[in-house]
Formats: sequence, structure tokens, C-alpha cells
Amino acid sequence: MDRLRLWKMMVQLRAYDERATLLQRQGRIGAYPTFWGEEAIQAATVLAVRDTDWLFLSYRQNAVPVLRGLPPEQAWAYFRGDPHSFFDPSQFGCAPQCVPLSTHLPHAVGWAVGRRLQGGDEVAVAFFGDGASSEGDAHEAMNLASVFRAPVVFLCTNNQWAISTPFSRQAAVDRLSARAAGYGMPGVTVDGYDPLAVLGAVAEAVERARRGGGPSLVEAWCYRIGPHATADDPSLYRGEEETALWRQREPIGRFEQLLVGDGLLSPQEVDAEHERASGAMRAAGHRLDSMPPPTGEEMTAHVLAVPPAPWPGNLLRRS
Amino acid sequence: MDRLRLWKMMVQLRAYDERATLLQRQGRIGAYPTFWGEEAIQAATVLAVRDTDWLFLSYRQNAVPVLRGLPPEQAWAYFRGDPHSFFDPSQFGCAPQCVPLSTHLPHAVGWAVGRRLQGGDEVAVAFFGDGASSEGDAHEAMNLASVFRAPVVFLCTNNQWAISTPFSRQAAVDRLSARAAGYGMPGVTVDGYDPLAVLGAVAEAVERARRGGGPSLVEAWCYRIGPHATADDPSLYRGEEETALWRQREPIGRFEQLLVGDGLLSPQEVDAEHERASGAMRAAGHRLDSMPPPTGEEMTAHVLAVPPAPWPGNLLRRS
Amino acid sequence: MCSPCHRRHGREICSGVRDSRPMTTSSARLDDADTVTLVQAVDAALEAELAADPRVVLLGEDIGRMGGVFRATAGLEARFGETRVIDTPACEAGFVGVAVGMCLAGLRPVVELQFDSFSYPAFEQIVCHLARYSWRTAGTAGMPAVLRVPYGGGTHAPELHSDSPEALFCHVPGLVVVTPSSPSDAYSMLRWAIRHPDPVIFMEPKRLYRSIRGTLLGDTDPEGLLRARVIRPGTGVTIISYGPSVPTCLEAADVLGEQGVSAEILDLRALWPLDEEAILASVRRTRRCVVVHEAARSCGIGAEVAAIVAQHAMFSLDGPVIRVAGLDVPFPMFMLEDLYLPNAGQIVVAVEEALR
Amino acid sequence: MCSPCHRRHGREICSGVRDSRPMTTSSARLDDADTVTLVQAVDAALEAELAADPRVVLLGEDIGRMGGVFRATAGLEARFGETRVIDTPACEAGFVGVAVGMCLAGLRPVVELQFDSFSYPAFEQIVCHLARYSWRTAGTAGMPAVLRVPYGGGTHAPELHSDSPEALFCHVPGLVVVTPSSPSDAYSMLRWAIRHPDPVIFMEPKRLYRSIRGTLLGDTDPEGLLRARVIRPGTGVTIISYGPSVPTCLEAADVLGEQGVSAEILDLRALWPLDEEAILASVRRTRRCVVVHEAARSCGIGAEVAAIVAQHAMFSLDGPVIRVAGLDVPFPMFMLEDLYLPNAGQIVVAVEEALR
Ligand SMILES: Cc1ncc(C[n+]2csc(CCOP(=O)(O)OP(=O)(O)O)c2C)c(N)n1
Ligand SMILES: Cc1ncc(C[n+]2csc(CCOP(=O)(O)OP(=O)(O)O)c2C)c(N)n1
Ligand SMILES: [Mg+2]
Ligand SMILES: [Mg+2]
Repeated sequence: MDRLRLWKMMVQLRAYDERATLLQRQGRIGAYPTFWGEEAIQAATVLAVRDTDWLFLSYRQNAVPVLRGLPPEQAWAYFRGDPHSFFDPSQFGCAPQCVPLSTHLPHAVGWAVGRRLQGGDEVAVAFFGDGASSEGDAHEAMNLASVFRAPVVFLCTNNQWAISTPFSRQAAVDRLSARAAGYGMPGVTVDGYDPLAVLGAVAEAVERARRGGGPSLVEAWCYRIGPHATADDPSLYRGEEETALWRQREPIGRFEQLLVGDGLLSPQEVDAEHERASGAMRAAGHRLDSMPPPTGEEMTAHVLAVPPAPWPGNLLRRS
Repeated sequence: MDRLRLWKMMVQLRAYDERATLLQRQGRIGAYPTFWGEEAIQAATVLAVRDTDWLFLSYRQNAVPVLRGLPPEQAWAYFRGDPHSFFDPSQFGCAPQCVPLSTHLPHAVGWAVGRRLQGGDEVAVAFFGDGASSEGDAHEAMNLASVFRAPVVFLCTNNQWAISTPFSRQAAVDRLSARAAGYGMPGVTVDGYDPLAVLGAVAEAVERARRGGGPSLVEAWCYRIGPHATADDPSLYRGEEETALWRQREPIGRFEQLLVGDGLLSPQEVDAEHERASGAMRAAGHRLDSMPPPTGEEMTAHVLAVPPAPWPGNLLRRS
Repeated sequence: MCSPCHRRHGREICSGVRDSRPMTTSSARLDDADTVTLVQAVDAALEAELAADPRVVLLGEDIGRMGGVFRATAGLEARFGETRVIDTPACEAGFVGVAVGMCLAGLRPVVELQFDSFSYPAFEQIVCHLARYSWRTAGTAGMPAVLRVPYGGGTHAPELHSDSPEALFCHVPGLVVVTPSSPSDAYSMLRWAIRHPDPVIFMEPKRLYRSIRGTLLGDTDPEGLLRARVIRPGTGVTIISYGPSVPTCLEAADVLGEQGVSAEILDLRALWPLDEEAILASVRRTRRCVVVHEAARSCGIGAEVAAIVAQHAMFSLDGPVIRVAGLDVPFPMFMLEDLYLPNAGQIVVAVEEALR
Repeated sequence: MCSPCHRRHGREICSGVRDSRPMTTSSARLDDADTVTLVQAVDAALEAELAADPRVVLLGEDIGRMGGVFRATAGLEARFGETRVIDTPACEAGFVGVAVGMCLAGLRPVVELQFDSFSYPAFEQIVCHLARYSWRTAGTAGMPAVLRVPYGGGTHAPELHSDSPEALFCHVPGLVVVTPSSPSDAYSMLRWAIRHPDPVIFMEPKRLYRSIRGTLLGDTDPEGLLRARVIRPGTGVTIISYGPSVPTCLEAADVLGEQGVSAEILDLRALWPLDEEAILASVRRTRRCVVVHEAARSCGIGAEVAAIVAQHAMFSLDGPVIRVAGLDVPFPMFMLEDLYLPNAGQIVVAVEEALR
């Protein structure tokens, strides 16, 4: 296992996230949901699966397709309300980021069952949050996956907040992994700021799924260090102290200490990589600015493969 | 605890159910979902709660309001498609039977929270089936109840069938009570054909709820001995042998053996009580036949407390 | 670039392409291929497509061994196995979501929702995903799924087993909504729907499942299936309807014929997109228009048809556009359903109003 | 027999009775009671009703400490406590179902659905229970709940945060659907809705939350709030609209005025039931009709209005009924929303068509 590669992916995610926040402040994109601190979970998961495995994402994993080759500017275009951000899921093995909570979890089950029916051995990983765990679709998906013994890993990023709602008002259990037993599947909680712990747990669940052992639930325990999204003001509902405490535990610095201690990296190399990643994202920001805006005709584009003519709703009056 | 009262309620339910099946065969009501064999669960639950506690029912518990005073003919009127079957929930402490699976479970939570907000100490009991456990609403209700510490007992009649779907294809666990831990609430499975076991488990859960100890899940394990409803033909999807086996374990005969053995009842008294109950239901059947049919004006009745005038949809053309 | 579908996507198997293989009639398992009921036609269409295309899978509650509560999938699990005819747990949102995921995997799922009202729990999946996936993947991930929804009243069914939710789906952009009124249309339209690359809500008039018989025609013009059809030509008034109300309109036309009124009956077949051309052509010819359906009146299909006429053919009309529709009330308990459902007498009265 | 509501029910507290206490303006916590924004008006109405009636409770995601994502409940948890302003877990079906149960317990819940599209997961609860409970309990268990749904586009919001689902609710029998277009209407109509004994879907035009200011009037005629209102009288054409499109219509009327066309603007306010009388009276006077909304066109409110006109006022019209509506496409990504949303220019063109 390539710890340096894992670290570089985390650094890339951090650079993406910080650049996105900047782009939002500069008005080059609209509201943006930062994932600052959740890089270990996302990067380790991408490393734990094969390229042919698919990842089903919520808005909070909007950079995961970038780890698989989507240009950052195309990912950001989503946040400036640009349909040119839409991509082909099969090209990156990533479903588009999903806004309605947990509704993509059944998709992961269907995709996984569908691939298996066609003789494939791929695995689906579905990301969701502690808040999303309360939605009916989360339950239905986990139950369906276990009845179908579908090769799916349900990966819950428990960052202890759903907008302003703390985990204690979201669920009356200490750990969401306790739900797994109710579906007859294994469940485990790991430190979401420890990339190696996440990697180990996800890899084990993925291998079990691939071998036909059915679905699992992995809960990555962490804390939403940033606001819910750039428009959010956490001071309305939580104190700074707890956040500050968790900020100290953030995964990248901690992992770098380990790698430097193990002699795999020098402090200079650390700085250089951050510099490089940040420069690459700055350049992507410029490419975003020069992406052509969408045109009115694109409003009906791709809604249907066989469009009706004329399109109901007086299209012509608009162009 | 009055075991004779419990037994009489079970006998009443049996007489109701068998008469309903007969009414259906005679064309006096339409399709009817028999609950033959589930009398112990229903009667014991009614005895385990106070009159001021409310019961939230699926179609399979259509006779439970009768145990609380609803005339049987009014309950049956439902199955002849007669709106005169509609009753006041507060009069019988029973919500109307609910057709869409598990959708009444959140109502139980809301009612229980609402009563507590008003200073009451009532408890809600919500019946649902093994099939219904797969619906998102079941999950959302259990989670909401546990977060709100609502005084609710979730009572799952696991009769191992959802129409033609066996429990093994509904969920990948041995016992649905295993779900409770995922909500931080107690869960237990009892023999659904043993009225005393059900009574004990429900009473304990009800008392815990009343004391402020929050919700519980009680699973009453049994078997759907009859068809899903009168229109259903179980031979399409299951063999007779298993059903025959479970039919021998049905709760009423077993309970009568116990009561006779304990000297609480004589065989003659047993027969007499069945005779009496059956006669009462025969009479109710006659009253059903003489209930006046609804009129066209009743189509809009009670849809809204403040009806629009005219009612959209050309009412007049119909009368 | 995917050569059959002319889109840019990297999928191994393209599920988004329109299928142009000929549709031939499968007469297997039909007692009499020439006169089958509507539900048998559905079964036969499913069988034919399962046999023709390994990507087709069926999903739903009790569709396997039992063959569905209406027996619309009778015999299919036995023939195709339980990996292609899949009994699901009771969770409509979940299994419609599974169908979305199966489309992503290159399959063509056909989902049975047991009754009209049990589409409501799947509403979010339908609106947010089934209808929007093609759009939000720039056309690379089409949703060639079919949702079969037995709908409508008149079957003495319990509460919430008689709804007509078709207009809800027509108001949701991104869905094609169709409904047959005869066994032959049911067969051809369902086969077409399964081959169609866009999500199709296939509304099955359950009142007609066993009440009418017809002939199965395999090779109808697939494009034509989205067009409305004049099922009885006439000159004095156009009666526009679809699905379960079509036989009622024919009945009314008989009565009107005796009264010397020649009624043209237009069966819409596709509810979204509506065949505006056919509607306008007929209305302009007869100069009178009545629309009939059993769904609630407000914002129903009748409203849309009337609005199209009011925009494009108002001055070709010699009478008001009259709707015969359900009341805006919950579908009544079944003792009252005959009073609720549009009947021939009401349609005749409506025509008289339109002729004033 | 319950004396205030004249119904037979055994509830201790009757929640089904229409409330006739006077609605007086609460100016607490408003910076300037005379010129408040629409979202402040919502907050003030909620506060006034919480203060006036202990049965009123609020439910929703993030409505407590945070005061809601739009701050429509700002300060209310602090004043009324977390037993009356209840933060829920993220489960819309569940907490709308909880509201149904609270009505059964005699409360009057007011539910915030965070955004338009997040009403879809609650659709089954709304259709099967909220809309039908009074009916299926013979009127003994009314549902005096309010669902507040911030809706519509124009706010540069992400996917699925700009939908206009009002017509879906109008097609569902058993619901009252209303929408204000000004702070004063928002205040009076919301207070009315909370006191109303039937379930009310209260659609809040989120684009107008902070863009317009107005005065709060407490004591308006409660019955009148269900009536449409002529917000600008005119003689040459009637432009019918509601909610977020009303200011756009006023803008168009200005342009038309310069062109010598006197446009009457009718704000529907209630979408179900529609005020047919007001619609027909205005259309008969001006003899021209344009309907404007941003929701998809097919089976929208515009269709219903046009159908009503086509049935009852066809021969009073001198021009076709023109709809300016959303395209039948998913609400676009926000770079395109200005092109999608009806604008004054399009309304002017539509009026020109209606005047032909
Ligand atoms: C069905 C649905 N309801 C409500 C929302 C609004 N919403 C957006 S994010 C969010 C909180 C989600 O919290 P969590 O699942 O913990 O994910 P996180 O934001 O912490 O990554 C809510 C309620 C939504 N997106 N979808
Ligand atoms: C939301 C919804 N989906 C589907 C149905 C159709 N249906 C009626 S009963 C049933 C099976 C329910 O099984 P279970 O919950 O075990 O209850 P039982 O019938 O065994 O009492 C199904 C699928 C329904 N009533 N509601
Ligand atoms: Mg979270
Ligand atoms: Mg069962």
C-alpha cells in the first residue's frame, strides 16, 4: 500500500477544497459545501477500491471524481450553476453528487446487483452522512442490499453535524455502525481522521463484498470542522471550542508527522507538495473562468434521448 | 391479570374473523384480510394498555376497535366499501386502519409526543408487519421516537409472510427485534401464539414508555395461517405442510387447554363462549345488511371542514 | 462516441440506445393469441422483451412465484429465473432507486408498483432521479426504465387502491407517460416502452385488465405509439380521453349516435408528451370538445387539453370546452365509486353542453 | 357533539374548530413593524400564533437554535423553548407523519420543509394521510396542520432547490394550497392558515423573502384571504399569476402601460380552491387572458385557469388564452435560470399574442 500516494491524494483534496472556498469568496462560484477535514475518508476509500468499482456520492464528496480524473474546474462548474459540470458516470466510476439525502443509496444497490447479474465482480461504495442516516431511503437501501447480498459498502461519514443539528438529536445511539446488526451485516466505526484506519476498514468490507459476502456498514467518525456550506454561520448553533479541538486532530498534518517520522518524507517535500497542489488548483480556477457559459438551448439538452417536438412550454419565446 | 377476559377477547376476535370470511364468501362484503391466528397478539395488547392509550393499526388489526366498543358491523362496513365505517379515533382510542404499509408509525410518534407536550402520560402502540418493516417510514418512526424518547411501543406481528414474500426475502436477519439496538431502544421477540408472553412483553414496554423510558420494539413471532386476504391463493407460492404445522399451534385452542387444565374453565364453558360470540357476530352481520347505503352527497362529506363552493369537479352532474 | 446511440459515454453496454429490432408477437403461454385480455397482453409483452433482450429485468412486490397481485407476470419467474424476475421487499422508494442503479449498470428494469397509490412512496426517487438522471449526466446515463402502474377505480378495491395519479407524472419534467386502452395497445406500447431509451411511466387501466379482449399485433410503427388515435371517427364533437375511460366514451358515442350526434373519440395514449396536433386537428374539424377522465379535475390532463385548445383553437370552436372529470375528493369508498366515475350519461350531458 | 366545531368527536381539546379570536399584529422583534421583509413577516406570524395558542408547535430541520436555513423561525426557539419549536432529524416523511399524529393529539403543527424538493419524500404522507384523515374519520379528526414550503427559483440555489411543486398539491384532493406575494399577505395568510381547520400547504416564494418590504396588517378579513385579489386594475387584458411571479407581472404591466395597454393583474393567492368567480369576472371585463407561473407548463395552475376560462368564458374572449410558464424541463442549473424564469419581456409578448 502506497502511503505517499494516499497522502498526495489528501493534499490534492485539501488544495481543491481551499481553492473552492476562495472561489466562492471571490464570487466566481456560488455556495460551496466544504469538506475540510474529511480528506482522509475520501482519499482512503478511493484507494481501497478498484478503478472499476463505482462510488456513489453526496454533495460533500464533490471532489472524489477529481481524484479519478475529472478536471477540478468541471467539478467547480457545478457550484456556479453550470450544466457543463455534468459528466459521464461511467468515465470516472462516480455517480453525480446527490443532493437529496440518502436517495443515492438504493442506486448503489441497483448498480451492484446489476453488475453482478452481468457477471461482473465490481463493488459499489455509497457515501452518506449522519443526518442522511435518518432518511427512509438509507434503511431501504441497507435492507435491500442485505436481502440481495449485494456487493455494497455503506460508508457513513459521521461528522456529528447535519447543518445545525448535532448527532445527539439525529439518533439515539452512540455509533451508527450499531445499525448494521439489524440488517445482518457487519458494522464498524473507525477514526475518520486516520487514513490508514479508514483504508483498512473499507478494504476489508470491499473484499468481503467482492467475494460474495454481502454488504457492510463502515462509519468514519470525525467532526464537521467547517460550516455546513459557505452560506452557513455555525456560530448560530455551536461554540468555537469544540471545533478548535477537532481542528487540531485534522488528518493531513497528523499523517504528515507520521510519514516524516517514518522517513518517507522531508518537511521540505511536504511544503513542496502543498505548493504544487495549490498551484494546480489555481490554474484550474483560471480554466473555470474561461469555460464558456451555457446557452439557452442547453436547457432541454439531454433531458430526454427522444425529445418531443415542439417542447411543451414555449421554448422559442425564450431564445 | 384476568386470563378469562383475555381469552374471551380472543374468542370474540375469532368469531369476528370467521364471520367476516363468511360474509365475504356470501358477497355481503368485498375482499377481507383475515387475521386468523393473530388473536393472541391483538387481544393481549389491548389488555396491556390503558383505555386512554391509543392503538395505531394496519388493515390486519381491523377488529381491534371492536374490542374497544366499535360495533362489528361498522368495522365490516369498511370492507363493503362503505364510508359509514369511518369512526372517531378518539372515541375508541384507535386510529383508523392504515393501508399504506408503516405510514401510521410516525403518527403514533406524533400522537405520543403531542400528548406528552400537553401533560398526558398516555402511550401509543403501533402495529406493523414483517413486510412493513422494510418501508422507510418504519425506520424514520423508530428513529424519531428514540430521539424524542416518545412513549411508543412498536409492535411487529412477524407472521413470516408479506403476501407471497417469505420473511427470508424481506430481511436478512433472524429476528426483527435485532433492529432495536440500532435505535438505542430495547427489543424483544416473543411467541405470538402465547397471549401471556405477548401481554408480558407489551406491558413491560408500555410501562417503560409511560415512566419516560422511551420507545421499545416488541416482535410477536407467528405465522400467517390464512391467505393474505380472501382474494389471495397461497398455493401459488407456498406449500400446505408448513401452514398445517403452524395451524396446530394456533393460540386459542392452546390457551383453552391451559385454562381448562388450571380449572378456570370447563370444556362446556369453552363451547358456550364460542357459541355466544359466534351468535353475536351473526347478529352483527344482519345489522350490517340493514345499514343504509351511503348517498352521493357523502362523497364530499368531511373531506374538508370548510368546503369550497362550488366543489371543483362538477358535483351536480352526478346527483 | 457510442456508435449506436451517438452519445459520448464510456459504458461497455449502451442501454440508452433505441432498439430497432423488430417486435414480433410471442404467442407462447397465451391460451388464444388472437383474443387475449389486457393483463395477458401485459404478461405477453413482458415475456417477449425478457426473451428478446437479456438486459431486461423485472422488479416488484410479489411478481415472482405469485406472478403479481394481478397475475401480470404469471409464469415469468418460472421461465426466466429469479435473477431476472425479482421479488423485492416492501419498499417502493428503495426498489425504484434500485431500478435507477440498474440503468446505470446497463440494464433495462421494468418495475411493477403494486397499485397506483403505492407510487407515492417512490415519488422522490421518480422526480429527483428517474426523471433527471439523463439530464444531469449530460445524456450519458439514460434511464431506459419502465414503471408499470396499475391505476384507476371501478374494481371494488379498498382505500388507496383506485387512484389516478397520471397528471402528477405529467407535471414532472423528464418522464414519458403513456396508457393503453386495449389489449393490443397494451402489448405494443409496453414493448415499445421497454425499448424506449427514456423513463416511461406505463399506466395500466386495471379496470380493463379482464373486461375486454383483443388481438396482439407485434409490428406496429413504434413512433406511432406516442400519437393519439381516433378510435371512432365523427363530425359533431370530439371526445378526448384515455385508458380506463375510453370504453365509457364509446358507450356514450353509441347513445349520442342514436340522438343523431356524430362523436369522434380520440384516445390520447401518450399523456406526456401530448399529441397536440391530433387534438387540434380533430377539434378544428368538429368544432366542439369534451375531455373525459376519472382523475381529480384540478390540474388534471383535462385541464392541459383544454388549455391547449384555448390557446390554439379557441376561434375554431362553437361551444365551450367541457370536462367530465373526477371530483376533487379522495377516491370514494367503493359503494360510491359508480357515482364517482364518469359514466356514459354524464358524457352525453357534457356533449349537450358543448353543443349549446 | 363538540360545541365549537359542531362535530361529533370525543376529543378533550378540539383542534378542528376555526379560530375566531382577532388576529392582532405582533410587532415584537421586528426592526420596523411597518416595513418588513416577507421572511420577517413569516417569522412574525409564527411568533404571533405561538403566543396566541398553546396548541401551535413548529417542526422541521434546523428551525430551532439556527432559526431555519432562511431564518424564518429566528428567535422562536429562544422564546418558546424546544418543546414548541422542535428540531427534527432529517426525515421528511417521518416528521410530516409526526405532524399528522400531533393533529390527532389536538395540536396544530406547523411544519417547515426546508426546500420545495424536500417535500417529495413526504409525498405519501401528504397524499395518503394529511389530505385524507378528516375524510376517513368522518370529520372527527381534522388536520389543522400547515406545511410551509419555500419554493421557486431565482436565488442561485443548487440543484433541487428551485422547484415549484404547487400544482402537484392542487391535484391532490383534501389540501388547501395558498401562496402570498407580499409581506402583508404572508403575515395575514399564514396566521389564517394556522387557524384554519383543514391542512394548508403554504407555499412561500423564497425569491421574494428579502426582495420586497411591506406593512403587516393583523385584522384582515380571514375569509377574504382565500379570494384572489386584483392588485392592479386594468381594462385591456387580465394577467393572472401568484407568488413569485407577481412582481414580474407588475413590471410587465408598467411596460404595457407605456405601450398604451391597460393590464389588470390578478393575484390568485389561493391555488386550491381557485377563485373562479374572480377569474371569470376579470376576464369577462377585459376579454383577454394571460396566465403566468414558473412551474412546468403541463398540468400546471395555468392549465387549470385556462380550462376554467375555456369552459365558462370562452365567448367573452376576444383572443386566445396564453400561458407564460416554465418549460417542461428540470429546473435548470442556475446560470440558466434567468432564461428559464418568466420575465416581463415574455409577458409583454404573451399579451401581444392575446391581443391579436
Ligand atoms: C431529502 C433532503 N432533505 C433535506 C435536505 C437539506 N439538507 C442538506 S444537507 C443536510 C444535512 C445533512 O447532514 P449529513 O447527512 O450529516 O451530511 P453532512 O452535511 O454533514 O455532510 C440537510 C438536512 C436535503 N439535502 N435532502
Ligand atoms: C406502501 C405500500 N406498498 C405496498 C402495499 C401492498 N401490500 C399490502 S399488504 C402487503 C404485505 C404486507 O406484509 P406485512 O407487513 O408482513 O403484513 P401482513 O399482511 O403479513 O399482516 C403489501 C406489499 C401497501 N399496502 N402499502
Ligand atoms: Mg453530518
Ligand atoms: Mg406479514
